Amino acid sequence: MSIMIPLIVFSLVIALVVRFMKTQKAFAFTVRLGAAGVIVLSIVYAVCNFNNVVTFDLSNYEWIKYPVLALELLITGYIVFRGISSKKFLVAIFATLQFGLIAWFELTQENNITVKNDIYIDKISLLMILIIGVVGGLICLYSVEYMKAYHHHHPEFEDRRGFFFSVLFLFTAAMFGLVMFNNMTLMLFCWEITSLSSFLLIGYTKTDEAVNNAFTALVVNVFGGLCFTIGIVILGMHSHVLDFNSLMNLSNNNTVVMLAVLLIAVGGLTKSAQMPFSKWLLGAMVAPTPSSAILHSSTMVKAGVYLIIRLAPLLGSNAPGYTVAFVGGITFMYGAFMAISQRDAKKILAFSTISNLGLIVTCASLNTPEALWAAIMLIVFHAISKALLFLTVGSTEHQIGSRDVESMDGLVNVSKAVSMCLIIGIAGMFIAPFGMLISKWAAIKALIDSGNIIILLIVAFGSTVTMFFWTKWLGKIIANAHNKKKIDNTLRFDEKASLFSLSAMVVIVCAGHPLISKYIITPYIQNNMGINFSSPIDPVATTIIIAMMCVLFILPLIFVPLYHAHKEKPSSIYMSGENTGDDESFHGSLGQVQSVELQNWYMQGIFKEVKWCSWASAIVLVVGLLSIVGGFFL
Amino acid sequence: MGNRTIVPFGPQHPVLPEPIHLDLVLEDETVIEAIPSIGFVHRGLEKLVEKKDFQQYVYVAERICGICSFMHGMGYCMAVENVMDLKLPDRAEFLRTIWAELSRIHSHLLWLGLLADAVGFESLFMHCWRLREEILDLFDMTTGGRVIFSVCKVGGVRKDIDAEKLKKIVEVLSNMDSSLRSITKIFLSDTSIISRMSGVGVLSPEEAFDLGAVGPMARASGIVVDDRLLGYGAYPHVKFEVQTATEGDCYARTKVRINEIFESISIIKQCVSLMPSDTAIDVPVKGNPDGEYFARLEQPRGEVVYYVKGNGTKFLDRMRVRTPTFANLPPLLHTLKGVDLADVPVLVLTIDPCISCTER
Amino acid sequence: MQNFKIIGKDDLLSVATQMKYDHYRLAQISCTKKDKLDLVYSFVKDYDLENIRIELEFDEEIESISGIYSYAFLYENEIKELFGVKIMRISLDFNGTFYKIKKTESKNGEVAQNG
Amino acid sequence: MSFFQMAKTVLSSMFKKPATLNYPVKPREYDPIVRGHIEIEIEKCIFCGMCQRKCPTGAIKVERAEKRWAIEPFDCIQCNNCAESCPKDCLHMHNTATPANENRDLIRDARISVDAEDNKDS
Amino acid sequence: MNTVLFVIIKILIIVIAAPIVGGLLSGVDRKLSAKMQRRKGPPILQPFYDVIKLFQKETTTVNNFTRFYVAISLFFTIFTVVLFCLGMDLLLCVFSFTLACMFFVIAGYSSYSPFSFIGTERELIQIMCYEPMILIAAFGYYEAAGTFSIGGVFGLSSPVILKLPLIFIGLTYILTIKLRKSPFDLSMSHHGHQEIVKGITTELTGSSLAMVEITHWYETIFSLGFVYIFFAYNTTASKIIAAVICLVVYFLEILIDNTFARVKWQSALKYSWIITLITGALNLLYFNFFH
Amino acid sequence: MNMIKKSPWILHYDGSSCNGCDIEVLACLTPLYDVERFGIINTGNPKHADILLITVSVNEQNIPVVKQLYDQMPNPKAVVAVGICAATGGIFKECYNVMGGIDKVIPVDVYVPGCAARPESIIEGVVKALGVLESKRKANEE
Repeated sequence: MSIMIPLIVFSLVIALVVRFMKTQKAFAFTVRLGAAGVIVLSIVYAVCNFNNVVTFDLSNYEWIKYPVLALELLITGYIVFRGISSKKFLVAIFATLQFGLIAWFELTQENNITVKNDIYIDKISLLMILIIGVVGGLICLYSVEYMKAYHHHHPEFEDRRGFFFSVLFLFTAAMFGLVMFNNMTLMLFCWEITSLSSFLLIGYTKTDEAVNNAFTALVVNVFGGLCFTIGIVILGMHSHVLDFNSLMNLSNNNTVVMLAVLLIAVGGLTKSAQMPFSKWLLGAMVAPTPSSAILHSSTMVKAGVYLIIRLAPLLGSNAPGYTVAFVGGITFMYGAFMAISQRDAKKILAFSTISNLGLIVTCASLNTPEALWAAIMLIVFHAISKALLFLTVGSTEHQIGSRDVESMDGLVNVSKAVSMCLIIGIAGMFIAPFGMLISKWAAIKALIDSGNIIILLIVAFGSTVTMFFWTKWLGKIIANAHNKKKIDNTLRFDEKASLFSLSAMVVIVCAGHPLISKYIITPYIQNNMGINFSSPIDPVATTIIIAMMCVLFILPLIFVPLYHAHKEKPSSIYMSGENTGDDESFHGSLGQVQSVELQNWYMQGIFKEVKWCSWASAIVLVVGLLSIVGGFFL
Repeated sequence: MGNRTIVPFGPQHPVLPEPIHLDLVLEDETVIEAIPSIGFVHRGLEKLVEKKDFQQYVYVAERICGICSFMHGMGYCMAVENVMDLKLPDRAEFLRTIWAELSRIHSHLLWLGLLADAVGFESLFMHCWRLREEILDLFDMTTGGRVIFSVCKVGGVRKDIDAEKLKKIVEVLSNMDSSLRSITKIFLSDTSIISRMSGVGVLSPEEAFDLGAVGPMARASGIVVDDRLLGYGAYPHVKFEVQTATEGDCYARTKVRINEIFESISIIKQCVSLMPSDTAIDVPVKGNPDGEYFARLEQPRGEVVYYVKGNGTKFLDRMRVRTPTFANLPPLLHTLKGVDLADVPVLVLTIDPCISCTER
Repeated sequence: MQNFKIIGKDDLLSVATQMKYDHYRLAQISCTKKDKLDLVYSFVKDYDLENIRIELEFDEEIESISGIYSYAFLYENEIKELFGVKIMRISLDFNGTFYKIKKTESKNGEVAQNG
Repeated sequence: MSFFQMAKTVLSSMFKKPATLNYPVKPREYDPIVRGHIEIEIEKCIFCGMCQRKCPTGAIKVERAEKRWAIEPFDCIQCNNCAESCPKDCLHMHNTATPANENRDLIRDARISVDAEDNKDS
Repeated sequence: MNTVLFVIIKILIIVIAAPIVGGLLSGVDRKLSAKMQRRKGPPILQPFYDVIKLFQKETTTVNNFTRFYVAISLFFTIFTVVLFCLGMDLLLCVFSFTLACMFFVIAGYSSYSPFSFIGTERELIQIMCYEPMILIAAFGYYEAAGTFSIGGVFGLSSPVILKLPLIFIGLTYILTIKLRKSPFDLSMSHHGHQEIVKGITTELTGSSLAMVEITHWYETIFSLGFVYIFFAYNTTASKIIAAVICLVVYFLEILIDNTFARVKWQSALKYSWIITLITGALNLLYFNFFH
Repeated sequence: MNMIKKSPWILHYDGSSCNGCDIEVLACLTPLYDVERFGIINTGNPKHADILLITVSVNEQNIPVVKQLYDQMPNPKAVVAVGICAATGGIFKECYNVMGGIDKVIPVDVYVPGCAARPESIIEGVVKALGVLESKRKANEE
């Protein structure tokens, strides 16, 4: 039990303490302390346990399931109460069903099942702990000043910061638990806490829209939880297995087991917002930015893919494997296509998150070493880059008063720091030597080798589209516009600290990806699959990539002195000869001075959200049904 | 607002042969609104009648526009001749008609070339202009000028075309026929061009009337109007058909103009064969114009209206010209809405704009 | 010789409406400035030309017919700018920026005489 | 669907001689009727001033007293009006254009001797 | 030590020879186009005259960064060509090439000039048009050659084209976009008259513009290199045939350039994706099921 | 080695013209005259151009445009005034809205006469302008 104390309990304590704080100073102190603690503890923990797999058996603590059940009852009660009072009966029904099922199962059926290693912390768990601890901690740190400014900008919302921070830390604790538990029932418990935190944070502002979206998220997540529960119950009753370690040893030819695996995978798909469940993630963007960053992009949605990675040994070339891979592929393309037509930065990030999670899901479900390597790499890079992007968008919003991509033109003239972070974040998401691309490369290799041509095609188109919307955003930021636009843009220490550390992490992790691969991912895969495996990117290519990276950072340094030595004659912009002189306006037709406005393309005619959403959902459902029918009953 | 692209289009712009300015409001690449601004070519030629006498003014009228230069001179002369009640010798009328129709061919070929250029088809542009040079050589041979002929005068024409040169004209036109047909066929049948023109800038007959379209623009929308049927010049003596189309889009306008080229060739051939043997090419002009008259004639771009008001002195009171492009601007602005930026040059071209005519 | 039908300025709108109803097209609007402003509206139906003349004092105002013939706004802006005819309620009024001619001249009324 | 409509024209053009006149290398021969610039036979001129009055651009200056006839070539629109109105038929339209010049104040004065004028042109 | 020296010399040769060949090809292109239009056309060396002139001219700039982005774009294009010619990983080449294109696009964005901006958006659309096909061609190559390494092509006993005929067709279609030939010269055209003036290069002058031109020469080499690896295998004759086929493809592109009107972006996107899907998917699926 | 003589790129601006000279400038590009033989390209973009070809005089509204275009051209640059209107205003000289020759707005290096100027004259004018460019470049270097 002792190993849980440092991480989970610390977070819980902070969550509890901060709930009853009132003043800004108190918040700042406690949250900073909490954030620093979480970061340090997770690093220390990771370093200490780096070379050994930590296992722990709770068989001596049989009683623990009663408090857990009680807490679950509490949660279910709360959800049912909120559901009924807001007339969202579906939520209440799902929650009740789930609790009934799990309570029945645990109280009457579970006794004859032996669970070994309730806690099992291997390399991938360790990696997740690091992500949750470091990225999550930085996000918490960031949120101190952010929330202060948030309430300053939005006086119309009730200031419930104590509650906000408290849920944030509660969630962190739950996430730690989620990645540590090997026992599925305990994992399910953490799973529900994360769903609940998500619900609470989305509804933070208590506006109608927020509450509605919160319920959408809850309904999907509780539905996922229900699927998860059914899966657990089936596994428990049919195969007498309740932990992942044993699950892996089951044969993947057994129809009932595979059905249970598919159900658990559906749970994972809901949490990671795959088609057709992806709508909730977009709604979640109404929440304050730190919660979007921590819950809806870097950690909580990763719980879904983490689950699928855990299930990976049972997936692969079978019906659930194909289904999940296909769902991931379609989601990847759908997310990328839809991001084109968005102009709200957070919406873009949300769609891109959905899209990338799709790719991760696809990779995880292929169950080949290369694919798994790619999936885990993607999780790492995505978590860092997305967290950075979300936080930077939050800062940008506070500086220019909008998170519309179109109003970010010339951001580089307004705030160098923020735009640098934004550029690094965007670059991290798709530009060649950066991390996401390396993982995508591995994913592509894995896809070709496993012969998934359809998904391969989807990836080819999806990545191209991805490039389109990121580049146009990047273009807006670096545009040489609105030189005169100056805004008071003092970044607070907390914001700076977290933005800069995340930016540095994007670069460092990318440059150091061979190390991550060598010391974390490869051992995990070797261990898990029992094969000899090395990084899919060959060393020469890795060297070239790192060289490219260095060049990208060195070239500007070479050019700077050259520029100072050789100044070009400034010239006005070509405006068909109608310039007024300030490069931002021209003489209009009616004799007025007309300012030039340049807006990116959104192609909303082609990329209609509703149309594509229904098509993608339909395809996913049809393929899912077909494969279930084909795989299980034929 | 704030979410739309607003860009200046012109006055200096590679696809605009002449300066005109449009404030283009775009969404993606679709034009939401186009507000025109003219005046870059406004010189004030109508007022120049007060400084040049009515005979000298022919040279100014010719320079209202360098493409349909001859037709401007001719229209002005027609108006003055009507005020002064002059009856021209038949040969002068036939010569004028030949030059007018040659001008039409040259103008339409020029336009076809520019159209090809606007849709990004450079080689076709080159071939069109190569053919056009053959017509210009005919001008060089018969009038001594490639662009501005200076052959019209009040009371007739200043140069005769002798039989040999008339034969040469027919010969050149006949030789051109096959290459002309193969070039124009490309415009009418090549899928890549059709995809740029078909369905772009559709103007229904009702809209064409409501917006006051004239010339090929109106004819392409199915309105049968051709001022040559008014019976000026030698047109009463020759047979020709008014070319119309029904689609009302850029493709229809191209089709109409291409058919007009062949119609013009036939008119010229008829004129040459019907050419009166009487050698008088002008009548003496006595006195000064007194009175007013509206002359209308069909330019390559459509109907031009000349209004002349004399007061008995050699300086006119008022000379007014309403050129076809002026009338075709409203349909242009109407059709610009909702097209792509890439279509803007194509659409601007399909009215065959002549800004120097428009602004004078 | 052609006919010029002289009407009063108040009849303009009704005459224009009638013309439009009869399917006439507005061929042009022109102005001649002597001791009075002499406005000529020409309407064309096929090959038929109708001219309508209105005589105005310099400071008299006249209604725009751009509500009836939408494309009249071009002609009206033109004569408004070049001759200083006071035309009211043009649908798209450039307010003297149609041709953007040199403004200094308009002070002494020079510009108002050209066109 | 018909693509490559142009291919025939384009490919056959490749094997034809270019239509290019090769102008500066090969001087252009003009038809005699072509209007290039006005020349005067000064010895025939009676300085009546008819050409000056008829000229639409006022390019011709005639000073009867000084027996001076001059033309501003950068004002002349080559309309041939002066030649047609000359009572003594001493003005002629030549078919070569005035050369392009870096200086536009190039008044051709008929009193200047022919040699000097040639020097000035070149 | 010797091998290192050898590689360095090789790189130098590639860096110097590629633009010369590219420039000559561009000169031939202009001459042939002129012939097709019944003109005499410029001298073959004209592209070099143009570029040298641009270097001799004054460089003006609308901001301090544009030229820098263009330079990076050039750098990575050279980098790509070097990687390609050294026979490295094909996918890496594609990625590095995309990076180069990206910097070019960013150069277009940075000026905040109307026509440059619209050109940039179109350029992005164009990248979106051709990128899937290039990726799929790389995938196909991997399946056919068993490796992503370009050098591996010379170890094959039969050319890749036999296994990827459809992908080759798709690739030649897409090359029209990369070589900026009509009908796909949306973003910046070599021809004079376009509705967006000169697209991305509108604001570039002097040496910046010259760099873009040189980038284009390298791009030409890279594009034709892609064609080359479809035909070359371990015989000497095949290498010569492959080079000849590259020239034939280039001629075909010139012919297409002169026989098509420019399409709009909608059609460009639609047709190139449809072609990509048909050729790429069919070929890959066929290959996967039968080999 | 000075390449500007081998690759002069032109920008054509049509002032308050009658179109006559403009279409002749365009005609220079076409097969019969084909100025691309001399490396001349009609760029349509002041920033790429070496020679500004202005056909015909300017009016009030054109003055800022012409100045702007001239300013945007990088050095060395030359201006060729095509047609007599561009030199003196020609037949439009007396119009109230015409300013007369281009040289009232920007310095002109070569004048091409003619109404309308013939393509041969225009080619001749451009060739003359090349000499001007050459000497301007030399002056710049010194």
